[in-house]
Amino acid sequence: MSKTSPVELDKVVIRFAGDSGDGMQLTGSQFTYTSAMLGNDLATFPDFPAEIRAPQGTVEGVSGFQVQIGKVDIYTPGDRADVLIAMNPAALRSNIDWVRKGGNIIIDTDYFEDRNIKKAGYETNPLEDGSLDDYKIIEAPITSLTKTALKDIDLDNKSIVRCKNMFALGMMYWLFDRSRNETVKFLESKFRKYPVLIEANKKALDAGFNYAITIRAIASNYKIPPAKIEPGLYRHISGNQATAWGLLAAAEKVGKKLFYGSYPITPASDILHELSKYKNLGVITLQAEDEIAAVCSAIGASYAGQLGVTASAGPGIALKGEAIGLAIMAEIPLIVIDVQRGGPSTGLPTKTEQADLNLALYGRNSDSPCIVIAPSTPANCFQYIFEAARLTVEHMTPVIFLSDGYLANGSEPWKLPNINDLPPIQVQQFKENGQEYQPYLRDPDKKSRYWVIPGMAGYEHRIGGLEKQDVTGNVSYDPENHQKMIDIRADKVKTVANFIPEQKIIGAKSGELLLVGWGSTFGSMLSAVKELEKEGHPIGLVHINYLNPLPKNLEAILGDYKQILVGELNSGQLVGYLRQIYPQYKYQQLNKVQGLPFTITEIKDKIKSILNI
Amino acid sequence: MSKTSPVELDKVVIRFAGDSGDGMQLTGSQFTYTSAMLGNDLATFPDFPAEIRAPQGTVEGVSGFQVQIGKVDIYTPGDRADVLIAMNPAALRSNIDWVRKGGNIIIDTDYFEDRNIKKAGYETNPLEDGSLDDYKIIEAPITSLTKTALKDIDLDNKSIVRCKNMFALGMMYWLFDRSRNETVKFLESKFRKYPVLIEANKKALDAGFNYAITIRAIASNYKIPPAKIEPGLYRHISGNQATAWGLLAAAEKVGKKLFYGSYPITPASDILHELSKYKNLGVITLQAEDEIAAVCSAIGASYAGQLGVTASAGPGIALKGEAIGLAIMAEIPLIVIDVQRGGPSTGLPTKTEQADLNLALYGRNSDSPCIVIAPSTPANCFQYIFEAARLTVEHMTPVIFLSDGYLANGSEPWKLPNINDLPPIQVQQFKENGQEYQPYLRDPDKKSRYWVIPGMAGYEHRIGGLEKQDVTGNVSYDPENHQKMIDIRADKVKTVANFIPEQKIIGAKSGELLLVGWGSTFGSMLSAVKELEKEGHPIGLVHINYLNPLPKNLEAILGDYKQILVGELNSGQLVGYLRQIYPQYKYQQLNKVQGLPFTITEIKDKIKSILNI
Amino acid sequence: MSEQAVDAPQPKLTKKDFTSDQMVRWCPGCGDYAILSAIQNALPQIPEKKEDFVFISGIGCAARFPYYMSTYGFHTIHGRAPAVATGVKLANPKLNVWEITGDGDALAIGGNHFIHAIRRNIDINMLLFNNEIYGLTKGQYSPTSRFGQVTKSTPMGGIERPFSAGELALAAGGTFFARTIDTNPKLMTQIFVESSQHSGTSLIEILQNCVIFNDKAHGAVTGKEGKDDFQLHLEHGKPMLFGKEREKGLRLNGFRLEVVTIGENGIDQSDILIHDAYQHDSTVHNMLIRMSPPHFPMALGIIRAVKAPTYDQLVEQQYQASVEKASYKNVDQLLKSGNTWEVK
Amino acid sequence: MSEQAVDAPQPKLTKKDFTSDQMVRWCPGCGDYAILSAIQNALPQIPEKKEDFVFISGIGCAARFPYYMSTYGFHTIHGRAPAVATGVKLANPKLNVWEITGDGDALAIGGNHFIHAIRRNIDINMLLFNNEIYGLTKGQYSPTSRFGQVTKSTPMGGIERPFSAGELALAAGGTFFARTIDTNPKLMTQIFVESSQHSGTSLIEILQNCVIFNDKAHGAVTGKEGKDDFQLHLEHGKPMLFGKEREKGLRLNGFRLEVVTIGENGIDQSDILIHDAYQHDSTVHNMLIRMSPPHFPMALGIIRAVKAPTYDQLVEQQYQASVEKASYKNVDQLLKSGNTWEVK
Ligand SMILES: Cc1ncc(C[n+]2csc(CCOP(=O)(O)OP(=O)(O)O)c2C)c(N)n1
Ligand SMILES: Cc1ncc(C[n+]2csc(CCOP(=O)(O)OP(=O)(O)O)c2C)c(N)n1
Ligand code: SF4
Ligand code: SF4
Ligand SMILES: [Mg+2]
Ligand SMILES: [Mg+2]
Repeated sequence: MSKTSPVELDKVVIRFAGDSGDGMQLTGSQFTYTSAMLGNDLATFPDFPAEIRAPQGTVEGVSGFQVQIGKVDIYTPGDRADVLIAMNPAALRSNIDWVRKGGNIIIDTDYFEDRNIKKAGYETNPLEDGSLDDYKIIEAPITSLTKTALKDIDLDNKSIVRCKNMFALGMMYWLFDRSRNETVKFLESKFRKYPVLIEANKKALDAGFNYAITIRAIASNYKIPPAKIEPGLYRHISGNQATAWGLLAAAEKVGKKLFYGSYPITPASDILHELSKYKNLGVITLQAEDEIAAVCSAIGASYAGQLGVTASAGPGIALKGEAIGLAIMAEIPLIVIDVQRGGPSTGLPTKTEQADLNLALYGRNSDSPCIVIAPSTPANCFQYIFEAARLTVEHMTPVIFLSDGYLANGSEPWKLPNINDLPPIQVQQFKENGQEYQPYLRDPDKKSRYWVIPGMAGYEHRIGGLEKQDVTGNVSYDPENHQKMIDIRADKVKTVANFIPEQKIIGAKSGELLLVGWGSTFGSMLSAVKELEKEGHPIGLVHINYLNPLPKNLEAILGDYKQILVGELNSGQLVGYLRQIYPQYKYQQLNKVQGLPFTITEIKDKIKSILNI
Repeated sequence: MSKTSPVELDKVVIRFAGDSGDGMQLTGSQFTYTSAMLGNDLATFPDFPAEIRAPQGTVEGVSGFQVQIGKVDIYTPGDRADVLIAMNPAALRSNIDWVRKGGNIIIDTDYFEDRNIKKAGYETNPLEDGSLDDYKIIEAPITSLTKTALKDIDLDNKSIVRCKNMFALGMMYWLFDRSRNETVKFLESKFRKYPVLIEANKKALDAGFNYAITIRAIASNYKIPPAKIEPGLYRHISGNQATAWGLLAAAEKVGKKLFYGSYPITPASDILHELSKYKNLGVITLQAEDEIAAVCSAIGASYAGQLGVTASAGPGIALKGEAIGLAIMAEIPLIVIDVQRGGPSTGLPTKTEQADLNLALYGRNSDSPCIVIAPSTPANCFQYIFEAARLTVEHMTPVIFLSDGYLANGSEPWKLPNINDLPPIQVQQFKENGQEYQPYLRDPDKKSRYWVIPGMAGYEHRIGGLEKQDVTGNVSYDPENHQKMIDIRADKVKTVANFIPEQKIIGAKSGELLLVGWGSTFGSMLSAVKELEKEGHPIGLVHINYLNPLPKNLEAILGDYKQILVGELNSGQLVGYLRQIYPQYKYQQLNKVQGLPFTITEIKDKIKSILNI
Repeated sequence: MSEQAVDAPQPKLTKKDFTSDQMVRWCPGCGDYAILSAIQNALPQIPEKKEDFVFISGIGCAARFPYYMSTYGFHTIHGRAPAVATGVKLANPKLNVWEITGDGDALAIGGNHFIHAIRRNIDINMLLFNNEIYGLTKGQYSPTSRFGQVTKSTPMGGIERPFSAGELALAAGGTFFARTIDTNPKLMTQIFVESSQHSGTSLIEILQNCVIFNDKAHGAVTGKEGKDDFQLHLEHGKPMLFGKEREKGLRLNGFRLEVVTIGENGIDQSDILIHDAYQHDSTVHNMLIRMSPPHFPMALGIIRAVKAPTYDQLVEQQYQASVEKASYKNVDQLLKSGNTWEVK
Repeated sequence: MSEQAVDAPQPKLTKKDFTSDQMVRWCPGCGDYAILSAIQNALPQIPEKKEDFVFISGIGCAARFPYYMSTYGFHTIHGRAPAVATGVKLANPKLNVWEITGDGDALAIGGNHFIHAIRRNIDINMLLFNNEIYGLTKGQYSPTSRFGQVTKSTPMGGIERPFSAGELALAAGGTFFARTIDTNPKLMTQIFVESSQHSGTSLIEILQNCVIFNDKAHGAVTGKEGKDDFQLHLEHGKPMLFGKEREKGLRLNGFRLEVVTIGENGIDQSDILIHDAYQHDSTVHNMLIRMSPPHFPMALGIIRAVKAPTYDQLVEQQYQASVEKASYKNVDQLLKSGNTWEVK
């Protein structure tokens, strides 16, 4: 073991990149998990190739994983990597733009021969043509070293070569002064039925670690001390998993079983996979024949007294509009999860985009408002899907939940909530205070109907998609009644504003500039605002989770700043909406539609140009 | 024949009401047609019962038909009727609110016995309880008089009673000094295989006419002299028929066959019925298995070189969003007709509403703008659907056409256009000026692709719903390219503003107030503005037909008035859109969501209250 | 709530208990009236509590049905009733779920949900009112309209070959198929009662007359002569006999069915096929479904009723099995399972 | 444009003429490669011009197919390819239209369009790549996955009974059904060529291997022993023989098919059923489609090919008939027909 004491860093961004089959996602997660156990704050983002496996060695087949770890609070996986590990020329080529100038690149030189260099689309060998002069290159024959290290192990060549990711991980562990213990434990449990694989992987891990000490290619190694993290029990969680678990928690709280009707689609499918494991908790998952059947089955389940949920991505959400309208008319609970992705049409299925705010707000025939909320970090998908459940059950109208590919696949450490501390969710139960039950009687505060379900004797009634008469719920073609019901439905959703938290402001409470965002851009916006503050430019940040209705205090907040900048990963959907709701203010825009999150720098640059600093 | 000379009127509103089986639609159309032949200007609107026939004699089963005729220009079927003919108590009850105080009501007293009075929901006989004191009531035993008149005809009782609508029509013809000739001709052609029916109906018509002379219940009869109407060949046309015919004309102009893929739905189905008659003109109508198949078949037809059109109403349009997104991505022609109706959900299928502007603008995943236009009178559906065809073909992107129940079923006289005078429609043909064909090459002015269709040798290429690389059209996941294509698609639609007429202003060109409307409210708005002008209150009217993009001069126009009032038959969709596009102005709203058009009075009252007059 | 009342003795229900206060609004003479009445007669014969009956419909004339029943009811959207009904049944398997649909609702826009519900064998009863036309939208052809039929949307006659609901259902793995007619209240009531006892998706095709847009579409079967010569009332275990004197019957000739007359050409009772509704192989059931006048009678009654696990039962079984295996009993335990770490 | 070139002599096309410049991006070892190659081999054998071939696909691994063909191609949206293809064929009946679809694309979200296209008998060729899994979305079960199969969305095993594409197609009135496997390039090419000659909807089910998510799903048929004992290659007019020495065959036993061995129990050639792909009655075709190992071989080849008018032909016929009757020849004449009046 090296005895030089490592250099201390506040934070560092590391990127793993290799062929889809090279195990980079695993390597990344192991590094992440070990760092979390050491007390670092962190955030990760996997960068998958498009859905189908491309031929080995091509740029299309590269799979990446980025993690930022710190002793300071970490809000994003980082703009650019300080260290990249590239397992072949294609991985180098497609990831080089993600490395900061001056950063370190560790390269498996074994793959840098002509054939693979060509396959990656290079004309000349980048290791020789000077194109990497701006970076610190650490050349290591990772594959052959792994083979050498494992030469005595009784395994076929293919399986031995597969261990090269552990060799790479070992190097990284030395570089960042991390223990190998957690990964060893992991290997022992994962391969418990194949001891030879445990041995091989451990050997590769150790060999990498020792190799890094030996070559000392980097002047010294680094230490990222633990961050100041709130005490508690933690686990690592992705947005899709947090969404699934939040639903489990909400169903338990409501005392209803969870019904999840869905049709697979990237990047929403993992919620289905996750929930289908929890049958013992009473979850029913129906993989429907299409998105329409999915939402309709959820409507049926809600009607019959379960917590009905459906999920999809843009193209599938576009198909659900008619059915969501039915749930709005029937005034029953329904959660619609939209894990947004790049569009329009099939678009960029594996890429992130804040694509569907307009669709959520307006994608139905006629005036049919519903509640719209969005999480803002992978972990808080738990909290906000729980909120979605609370609102749909208590207000008896659908809630659309706008996650996206970045939140869904990104992950971060998550302090486990105490289930008992979660807010209660009250079912709107009909109380017979002398009045006879009628299907469109309403709770006086929330203006919602009561959730009376088949099987309850004496309350038999009929509902449906034709316009309803106020109170009785009978079909009505009466003009005044139609106006009244249109108004009631709008008012009901507006009333929700009385039951959600006020909008919080981060940073300056008034002044030159307010930055406004929603959903998955939170991490970058927060980082940008914090950095600007440090640089002596305090601005305000309002990051909206409750999109319809908007928090009641938002209107006043917007008035407290000289300028307002609205940033989104689309061509301007929130800003258009704000112009409608609060037309008295002027808004500037920062938009990006590239299938990628904002970098902190992009946000800071825009703000600086507005403020002339 | 009466020799008293009739009193001259400028215009009059007449309403026919009876059981669904009483033939009121026919009576109304005959009256309308005769009046048109006499040179009156006019407008009609049928008021159908909900889709299913209700039991005879009930309010739900009443079918109405309203027509306004005039020697002056007529823009609407009128707010309230001057004369109502009510064939039974239910017809009276459900139509009385549509008669102006002091108006005439002709009643078939034969049906005013206990059973039918009860059935209509009256507690007491309205003829006796004083509830009709505000009206001039003309009691006529129409049914028994018809029977008496036809007693010598060899027909069963049921068939004889069916002739009572001709008796009623006869009375109306005398009252308004109209000749029976046209109706006689009609009867002779309609029943040419059943001479006894010709005889019976003619006798009833004459009997009614003579009865009206005899009783002289109304002090005298009236004359509505011909209006000053532009010379030309005219026919009577409804909005749905004009839409169908406009499509025929456009297809002929483009030199492509018309493909119409549709799934029946009220109030759009009549377009399908109409178009299915014109196979000889090359029209293919496909009644698809659902709305999605309908739009997809139209996309396929467009892709293969026909003019692809689909139509539906709100619930069906909500289902087409995903496919419209595909057409936007593929950049091919497609017309989507939305004959809007009351919503949300199944809502009020037979009632009118400007329900779906938001859906047209935003009802798809991700940023996916397309062209949106709306006709504003039944007859100009012809002109605007022709425009839709011109724009979709020349700009290679879908057009959504927002008609509604009022336009679809309403009708008016229509001066036949000279087909040669219709604007040309130019197909975007690829010209090989040395460059090789690539699927996403663009016309430099319109920024549209070229319409290259299967079967053209040497131009084979592939397109699809995944993001396309600029120019080549290959699948591309490149971030910058995605941004570029998002911008190109937006820009392409914006560019359409260079190819549409400027917005016209009616009335005052600047001043106190600008009234803004779109679609089917045109008639009422125009009437209101004309009447106010006569009353000494000139205001401006901007009625928008091109909704996306908006006409280029609109922004400046809006700035020329102190106040802006936006009126719509929904909760404020256009006004929200204007707030987004032109946030610099303040807008006031007039909204009505009752399944009914605006009355002129409603608009005038709102304007007066704003102007304090 | 129903759970508390499980053991309370139930008062005997009557037709009136199933009649709502809403005015019935079909056209005078519509076949739907008779179907409504038959259901209202059938429900009291089904040993379920009133509050456990649920009627789910799509859109169409037929689909207005739930408004006229004083049970729980949900008039949903066009074509999607099977999906909604699937959600209802899974949410509460104790409910007795009826889906009401028309030929357009079930086989045009709803075709996919129709075959998938049947494939899953979810335990619901589907009543398909087949009037071979779109009634509510005023007379366009439907997927069951005849080839060549003139309708509002086919002025020169239809050019699509009609679906057979029964054949489609069997191809989708259907476990129960019955056919009846709106002119035979007794048969309807009986079949409704029996279908409710089948576990799995019961499809009942009702030949229904739309007096307004497709009058006498089933005239060949329901008309005076039709009644005797073109209706074959199937009963499990009974020979396939029909005709005024039950003198005609079906027998097998190679791969084909054949109409024969007893006493003619040496045919006697023993030549006549015996109906086996319970056999899993669908070959004969398909042949019976395909028969129609003028060469064959129309098969009525329960044509197929075979046993197979239902989707809702299998869901319940997996639930039970997973409860036995699970290492955590609630969400709190789940959260704390697996890879967690403590920050002090 | 094609119209002008009708009589120009065509240079002989080769496989290369049908290969696009795009890199093929399926997983190494995916069965889709062999199918692509078989199509590229088949097209030159079909007497059509290159520019008249159009490939329309939905979404899925299979659906990427058009990108690799240098013909006209349209990669549309999930499940809707039959509808798009219908529009294409109606717009220009001269085109030779191929629809490329997967088991999820065709039978889950696209199930309704699938049965309706077949019902209409629109003249397109549907290639259904059946890998019994959702490949593109990484491994959920599909409507053809086996009962009990463990997939990402069925960790405890699937509880839905699979669809048989062929049975569904026949129930929808299918006029052509063939089955082939990705491991037999010759059979594929031959069937593609023959199917293109059928007028009407030709459905070709291809048993395709997804190495990543459902490897060896068809192993029982494609494996070493399977090849001999579990593949029955059907040819019209030929006896249904299979086995290494073609010693096994099928015969009819009552309503059932039975596997027999020639020479055993007195069985000889004459007992063996002769394949009749042209018979309209679908009974035997259905039985053949339903067969699967281990009790039966899997039927491959053209199982059904019957004549019926196609939708596109009928549309054309009505067009011709209406042209003959019409009193107006263009829109101007139409406008002036019927009730018009002159204002002077
Ligand atoms: C999404 C949608 N598309 C179309 C319609 C219009 N529509 C209502 S009922 C119906 C068909 C009804 O036919 P069928 O199911 O046979 O029922 P019937 O009226 O004959 O009983 C149609 C097309 C609708 N309400 N919603
Ligand atoms: C509307 C919509 N829903 C869902 C998806 C996601 N999706 C893409 S392909 C696919 C299933 C693919 O399965 P299959 O058709 O069997 O094709 P394979 O990938 O196996 O070839 C799904 C669910 C989508 N793209 N669009
Ligand atoms: S239209 Fe036909 S199906 Fe509908 S209610 Fe009337 S008769 Fe019955
Ligand atoms: S996932 Fe399966 S079907 Fe898709 S390309 Fe890979 S092997 Fe082929
Ligand atoms: Mg019907
Ligand atoms: Mg598949």
